[in-house]
Amino acid sequence: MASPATAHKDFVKITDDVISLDEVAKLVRDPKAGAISTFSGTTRDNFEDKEVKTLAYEAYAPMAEQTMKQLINNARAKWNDLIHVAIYHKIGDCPVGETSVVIAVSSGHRRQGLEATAWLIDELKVQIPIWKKEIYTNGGPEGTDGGEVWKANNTLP
Amino acid sequence: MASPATAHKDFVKITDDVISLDEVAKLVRDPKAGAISTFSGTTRDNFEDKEVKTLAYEAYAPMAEQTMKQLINNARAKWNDLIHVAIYHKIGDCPVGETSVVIAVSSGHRRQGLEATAWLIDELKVQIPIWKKEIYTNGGPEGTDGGEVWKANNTLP
Amino acid sequence: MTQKFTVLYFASAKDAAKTDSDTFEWSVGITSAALTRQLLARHPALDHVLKTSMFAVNMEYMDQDQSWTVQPGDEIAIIPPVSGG
Amino acid sequence: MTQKFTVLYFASAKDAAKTDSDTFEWSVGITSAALTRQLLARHPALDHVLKTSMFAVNMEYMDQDQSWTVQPGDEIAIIPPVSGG
Repeated sequence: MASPATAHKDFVKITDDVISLDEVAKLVRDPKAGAISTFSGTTRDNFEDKEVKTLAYEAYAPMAEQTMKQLINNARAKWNDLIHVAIYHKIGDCPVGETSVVIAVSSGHRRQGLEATAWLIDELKVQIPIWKKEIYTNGGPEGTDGGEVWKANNTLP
Repeated sequence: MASPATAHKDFVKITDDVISLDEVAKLVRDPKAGAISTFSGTTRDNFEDKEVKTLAYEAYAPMAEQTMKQLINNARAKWNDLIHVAIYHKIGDCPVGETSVVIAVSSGHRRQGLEATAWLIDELKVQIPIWKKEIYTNGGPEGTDGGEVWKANNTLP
Repeated sequence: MTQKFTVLYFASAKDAAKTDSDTFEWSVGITSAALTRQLLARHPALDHVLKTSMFAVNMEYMDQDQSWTVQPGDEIAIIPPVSGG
Repeated sequence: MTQKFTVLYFASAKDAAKTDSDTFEWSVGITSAALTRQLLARHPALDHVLKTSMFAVNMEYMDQDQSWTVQPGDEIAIIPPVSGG
């Protein structure tokens, strides 16, 4: 006899703190899981040839967390093999190389977890009320401001 | 001007040690990366209703590492946005809940990294000379041996 | 007692309104169209932003093609195109 | 000097052969078919395993439909169906 089925848990968080992939992945560990899939978004140093100094994220935090939960519910309706799901998103400054978002999904077998992870990040980018401002260096003397702009995610990945 | 392009790095390892997801994911970090995708295989407590006590992995280690490198080369030929790729596989005992394999891929944008991660674990399971022995408990008195069997991956995910 | 509702501004809407929230006095039957007029009367700079934004009412996105009526105590948010991830 | 080649056994092949490797003396022109016969002569219990296994020579999988010739010093491995991951 295998041990009894685990209750499925969802973890969503908008946070000022640095996000640790290990910490988020640990939330979804389970003896019933054969697979843990994760996606981390990290700040790239460039956007269309402009050098990015840092990103700043802002969120409508309570709605963002509520919408993340709805997103997870929708994922569970599409993929019945998911066990636990965690979505963490940083707000505030997110310098080059740092992690802005982590999605972690445990599943009995790998296929559904991998698919759900890809789907969740796609949907997060169009549905969750979070905004990114890119702050550029202009390539001039150190400290010169290269401007900043609120981004909009296009719908293509 | 964005900083110069990074050399792409591959990391492959067959190891007796516990695998840390964070450690493997850190290997692929890069200022040019907007995405880090990972897959971890973990030991499930059951297989077709039999309770799994532990798994033991064995590898033809030098060939496994060489074949992993070839696999990464093939992935790079299919997806040109990949930056660094790491594949770590544990050998020896791998109790329930522990990680047997981690794949981590950094990419400029998310789509190719997610696809390559799913492809790499699929191919690893059919190509890499690593073998898993499942050791069962039989549900009887504690410590009773429920037998053991060398598994073969079927080709379906 | 005067009844009120709150409007929250985020990202480019906050930059245009130069504040992150406003309180409006509620009047019976105020519709989304009337709300838009009130917003523009207070913050003309929102004109451009509102064209590409969604409304959320009590943390639920509203259907952009349907009119709705503000209720007292509602928390209404201007949601410019999102860019999380 | 006698020339040799090595055969490695893994997983179920190791269980059947009750060892993880053997050394064979190389003779000119020995083919994969002749190697199989030598393996079975030494370890009859390998019969079942060999039916589902692949050969690797110097860490490269060999095409199962093509014959090949063992070279002195080759490291040959019996690769039962793999199950990593």
